[in-house]
Amino acid sequence: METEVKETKGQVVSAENPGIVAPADWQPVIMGILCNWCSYAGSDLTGTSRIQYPPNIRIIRVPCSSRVDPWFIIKSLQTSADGVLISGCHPGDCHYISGNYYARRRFLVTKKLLNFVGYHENRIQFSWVSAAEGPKFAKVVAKVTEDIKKLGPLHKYKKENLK
Amino acid sequence: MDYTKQIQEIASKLFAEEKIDIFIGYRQNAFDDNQVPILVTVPADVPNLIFTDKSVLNLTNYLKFEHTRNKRVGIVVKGCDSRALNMLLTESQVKRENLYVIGINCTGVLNEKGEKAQNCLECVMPDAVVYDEMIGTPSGKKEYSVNVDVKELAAKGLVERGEYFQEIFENCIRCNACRHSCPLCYCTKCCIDQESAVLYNGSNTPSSAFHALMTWSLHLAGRCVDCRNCEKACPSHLPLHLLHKQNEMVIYENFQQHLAGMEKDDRGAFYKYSMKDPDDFIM
Amino acid sequence: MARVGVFTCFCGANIADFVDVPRVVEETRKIREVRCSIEYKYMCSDPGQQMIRDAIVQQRLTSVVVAACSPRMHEKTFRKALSDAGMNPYLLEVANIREHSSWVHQKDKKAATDKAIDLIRMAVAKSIANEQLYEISVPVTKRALVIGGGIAGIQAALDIADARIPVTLVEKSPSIGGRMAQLDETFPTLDCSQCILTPKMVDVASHPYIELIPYSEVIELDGFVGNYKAKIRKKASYVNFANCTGCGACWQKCPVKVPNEYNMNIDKRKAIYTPFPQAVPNKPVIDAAHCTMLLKGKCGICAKVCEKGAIDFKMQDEIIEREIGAVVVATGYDLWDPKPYEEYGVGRYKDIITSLEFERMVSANGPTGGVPQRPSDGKVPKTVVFIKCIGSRDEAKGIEYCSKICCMYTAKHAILLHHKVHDSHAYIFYMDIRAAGKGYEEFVKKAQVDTAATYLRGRVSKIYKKGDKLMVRGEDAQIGQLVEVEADLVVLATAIIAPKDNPNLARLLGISYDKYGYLSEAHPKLRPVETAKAGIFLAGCTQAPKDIPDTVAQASACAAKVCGLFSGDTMKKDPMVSKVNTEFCSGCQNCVTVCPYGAIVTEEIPMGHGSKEMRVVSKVNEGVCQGCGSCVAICRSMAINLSGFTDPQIINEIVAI
Amino acid sequence: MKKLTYFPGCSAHGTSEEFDHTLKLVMKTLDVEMEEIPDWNCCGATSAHVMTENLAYALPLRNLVLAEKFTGNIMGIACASCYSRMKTTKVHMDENPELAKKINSTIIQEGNYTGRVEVKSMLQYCYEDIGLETIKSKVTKSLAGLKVACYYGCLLTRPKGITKFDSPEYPVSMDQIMEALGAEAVEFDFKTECCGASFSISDTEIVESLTGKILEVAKESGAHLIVVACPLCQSNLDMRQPDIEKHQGKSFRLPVMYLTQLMALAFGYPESDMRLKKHIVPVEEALSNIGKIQEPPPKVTKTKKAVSAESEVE
Repeated sequence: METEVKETKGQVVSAENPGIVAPADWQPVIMGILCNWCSYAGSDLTGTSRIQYPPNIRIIRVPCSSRVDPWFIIKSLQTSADGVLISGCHPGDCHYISGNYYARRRFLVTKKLLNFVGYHENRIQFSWVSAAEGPKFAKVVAKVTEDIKKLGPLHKYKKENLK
Repeated sequence: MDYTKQIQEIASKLFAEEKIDIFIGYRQNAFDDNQVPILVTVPADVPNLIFTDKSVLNLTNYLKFEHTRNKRVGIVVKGCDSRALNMLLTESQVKRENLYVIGINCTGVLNEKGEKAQNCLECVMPDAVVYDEMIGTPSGKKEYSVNVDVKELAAKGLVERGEYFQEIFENCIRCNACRHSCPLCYCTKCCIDQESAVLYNGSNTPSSAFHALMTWSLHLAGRCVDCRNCEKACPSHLPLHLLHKQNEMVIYENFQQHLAGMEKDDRGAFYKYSMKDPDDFIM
Repeated sequence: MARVGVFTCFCGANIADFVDVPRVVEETRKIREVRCSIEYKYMCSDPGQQMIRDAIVQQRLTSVVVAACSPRMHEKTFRKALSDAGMNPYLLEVANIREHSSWVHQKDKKAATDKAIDLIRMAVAKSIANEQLYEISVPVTKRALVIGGGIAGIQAALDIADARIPVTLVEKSPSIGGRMAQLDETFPTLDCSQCILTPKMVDVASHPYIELIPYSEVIELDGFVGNYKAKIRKKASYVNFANCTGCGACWQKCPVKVPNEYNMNIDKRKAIYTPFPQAVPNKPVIDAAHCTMLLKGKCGICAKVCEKGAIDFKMQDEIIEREIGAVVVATGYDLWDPKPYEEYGVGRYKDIITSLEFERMVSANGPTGGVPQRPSDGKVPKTVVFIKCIGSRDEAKGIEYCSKICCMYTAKHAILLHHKVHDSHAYIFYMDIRAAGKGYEEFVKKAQVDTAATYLRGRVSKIYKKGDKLMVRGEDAQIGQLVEVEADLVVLATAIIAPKDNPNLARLLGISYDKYGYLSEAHPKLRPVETAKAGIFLAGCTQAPKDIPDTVAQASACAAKVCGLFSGDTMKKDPMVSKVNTEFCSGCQNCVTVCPYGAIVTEEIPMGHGSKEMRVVSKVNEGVCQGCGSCVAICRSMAINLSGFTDPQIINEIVAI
Repeated sequence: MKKLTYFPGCSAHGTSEEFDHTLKLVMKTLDVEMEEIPDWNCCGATSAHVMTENLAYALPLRNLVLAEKFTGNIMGIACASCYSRMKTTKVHMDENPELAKKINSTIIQEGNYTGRVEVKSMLQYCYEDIGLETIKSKVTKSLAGLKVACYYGCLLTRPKGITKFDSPEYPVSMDQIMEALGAEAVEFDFKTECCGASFSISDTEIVESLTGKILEVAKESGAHLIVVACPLCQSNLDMRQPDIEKHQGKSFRLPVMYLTQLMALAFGYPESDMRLKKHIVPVEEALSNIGKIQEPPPKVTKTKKAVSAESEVE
């Protein structure tokens, strides 16, 4: 059961920790991990097509979605990120034949586990974006950004010794 | 459930026939209120062996230490333990030919309060799946049911659930007893102990506990057999099974009802895939 | 302490208009490890690259970050700049501030600038963990293995051999030539198939760079690109080829008659035989399944008449091993068995034949001397009905795909029928006419106009017997009426299917195949001749149905690929491959399971320094690894890392902001 | 004594009474006890399944439920249409127990469907459960000399996925039974061609052209009569023959008999039991061929044989 996201005028309340509020113009940081062959190429296409999307995402390039270890997600959420987007090739299109199928299993379990221990499920999102889907990439980023803006800042288990 | 006599007989026979160097079983502890593992190396110690419904621990954990490596070992396994053994065999950690496995068709063990343990109530496979010799009557595979605690927690709100786990992570003292007691945590060097500056800062804080326990439970996802050695070893009495049972539930419901260690050569849910795996959570 | 240089590009106005580059330079200069932060209009231009080269030398940089366009664009350019300055090229990181910032956040310069700074921060952090990497060079065995001696295999073998690369050509049957050797004339020019094929077959036999191993099969393939090891089983032919002169005395005297596969079983051959007169090699073999000497120990006539004493009944199968660098698979096709068409009376009526049977009949060296005959009574047919799409495009009885060549060869058959039997008439039932190809549509027109074949669009629903005729009942969809043709002979254009053995072969070679059994290419559009396994290529119908020109083109493409692969003594390979840290590897072998390329093997190493006890650990074959990182993410003890994308590199990126 | 639960269908009590009657005689000889389902209802053929799917299932389902009250494990069905509906329902209900439960509980009060009883046409029953050997052993009067064309119609072997019996295009079971009786089954291409039964009432012209073709090919094949195992086939081929002859100007005079009539005849029952008077085209002339053994056709010698798949030694 998910807690309703509270709409408060003038400020954003953290979905996980209602005691934490941020000003309405608060901007989240989203860590985007993209596979080189489909999604990273797709995001490049978004750029060459000059399709505009929210500037909150910070992109990391990996060869394949199967390179994504679940603790990249955990680590991101524990440091600066308020949300994570991982994107790979569509099923059947993996440059490395079967990588995204293995990744898909890990992603589902990780997402459900993090939700179980108290993260809103929208903080961890996944997409399949092909090298031709520039417009889709922009849409995906816009949606993820919007989702996470509603969830407010994330303070859970952030490293105490980090800035 | 009292198989003390049978086990002592088998152990004596194995020593007499020189089939084993070590026998791993249970013995009564000094205060006669609990059972502890015993590594019998001489036939004279065989009468110390015991097996009742207080034989709780998963002994396959002792196969990962140097004492037993490349020795011929006799070992007692219950249903859940045998699944762990299956995992160890599949992942090439023990050699089948070195083992003499006494499989118990278990009727469930007791918890500290003398009641039937929760994992036994929810057990899917009480019979040993790997054995050379079988004791007890097989009762067959049981229906899978979602863990009651997981179900209860999942019904709660996100914030409440988050606060519940916050307390767990705050109470973790990072002693690593859970890891040490887990038969499937046999890595030469645990990832948590490597390159600590980057991966894990090692300090005793909720965030480091969170990171360590999350990583640990994801490394056991699709492999954990629910023996609960970890929980028994935890000095803070943390309900560690919640994490494992949550993962097990997700895996069972989404990946062709996968359960760890049920079959030989099944490497666990993360090392295979199906075209039919759920895709609707991905945009 | 790391010394990083940051080089921010304006990209003309592309970046500078939407990102505040001076602020980027100022901010990035504050990063602890950054020694210099420089901006320039076009970093990729010669002066821009020169700035990088100078800074590397002057500032003694340990890594370089270029903030510019996508690394997919200019990563190679800048790596070369590093090399030129004497620095390992893999110490470069590119921060993509054009595609990922200036072009997509054109309305908010502050946000775009902030993002650009963050992206550079991440790249700087990653670059600190970068290691010096070196291109992997894999030695290459310059010999190609071609499996299958049809026109595809012949063409590939000749093209490769002409480039002075040795080729081993393995053919399953006693002679090369394949399906094309069974054809009479070929569409759309009606060249005689034998006339254009046999010279090529002879070339194969006499080519100094081609080793022909007929009557044999590949049974094992180990290794990886450039370094395969193949085992070939040469079936016992019971004829010593070295002594045999091919005089033919043996088969003339052999008393055992066996259905002749070459002539689609229309006539008989002997138990010792050469498949056809122009066979290459033109040496007979003994069919062990039918020879009475081998079966019962009686006869031996062939041995008696052979003056050279070439017959050896004690001959055994032989295993030949070859070290090779690349494989071309050209195993051709089979034909679909039309048995499920029971409503046509297939199997009950002798006068219903398949197209290849018809092809043999009209062939000059065929069993009926080039004039078609009714199998039932030997009469020359006057009215012949051809039915297309038998099995093709038929989900209920056959397969879904189009066999591609039937439209053309049926038109050819109509023309050939007219040539051979002048007062004959052809009726052709078709679903569509697919004649895409040079001269193909004109050829069909020729069949329709010059030959006056009657094309009827529609399916045949029933064939029944009336006297000694076959009544063919079908629909003419263009006039919407039922038609009945009284035929002397019915010819079924049966579908092309993948060879039955393909799945076995695919498993043996470690490549994939589709649901029909066709071997799968690496990419349907852009890599149609390669398989997903490096160094194995596909030619001809083994990949999908195709006609002779397409087959030959694909075979030559295979040859070009093989020659490219063999162009140096070693192959150069990106160093972005996985590496095992054996100290941490616990030998669970889960990485072996998930690797899609079979690049991970196991090895035994001592338990500790100087220990006699051994333990098993994983080992990556750098030649095979493609660098996906699947193994890295599943390795619990983090014993495997992927060069260029190591855990510390990625974690550095994550924690940098 | 074998037990068979019997579903006669409406025509067995009317137009195809001779089928029903001879079937009972044959089964008696073959030692099969037929138990007719009491209070059976319409199978819903031709009308129900074009109207509503659930009704089309409900009607046969009730009969299946009733059949389960008997000890026999097989429900034998005389009429091909009834067989088709019953078998289709059984297959679909077994595939979809949820739907079966729903229909069962909404409409049928007689009990719950379990799927225990197998559904077979009488042809299938004779062929699979009694067997050619048993049939052969009961023959007292061989039908040698009689040439028959076996007509299966559209429903006895089709659709393949439902019936799972014999070939859908060129079945041979009835031919083999005929040969067991001593008759010669001629090669007949129109075994499963459409007779136009669906247009029986609405457009007889179509029926005549389709049926005429079947008769023509049967005649061409040299048969003395046509054998059928379906009442609708029988009535279409028999009843329409005079009209077809008149309209098409051809002469067939091909009697159309039930499989069971010929079986009864071969098992030694008198001709009077065949109810031959019910036939429109007289059968006596055709039956007079029984016993007249013709010269066997000259055997093709080995050397003249066109092509043989076997190898041979000269």
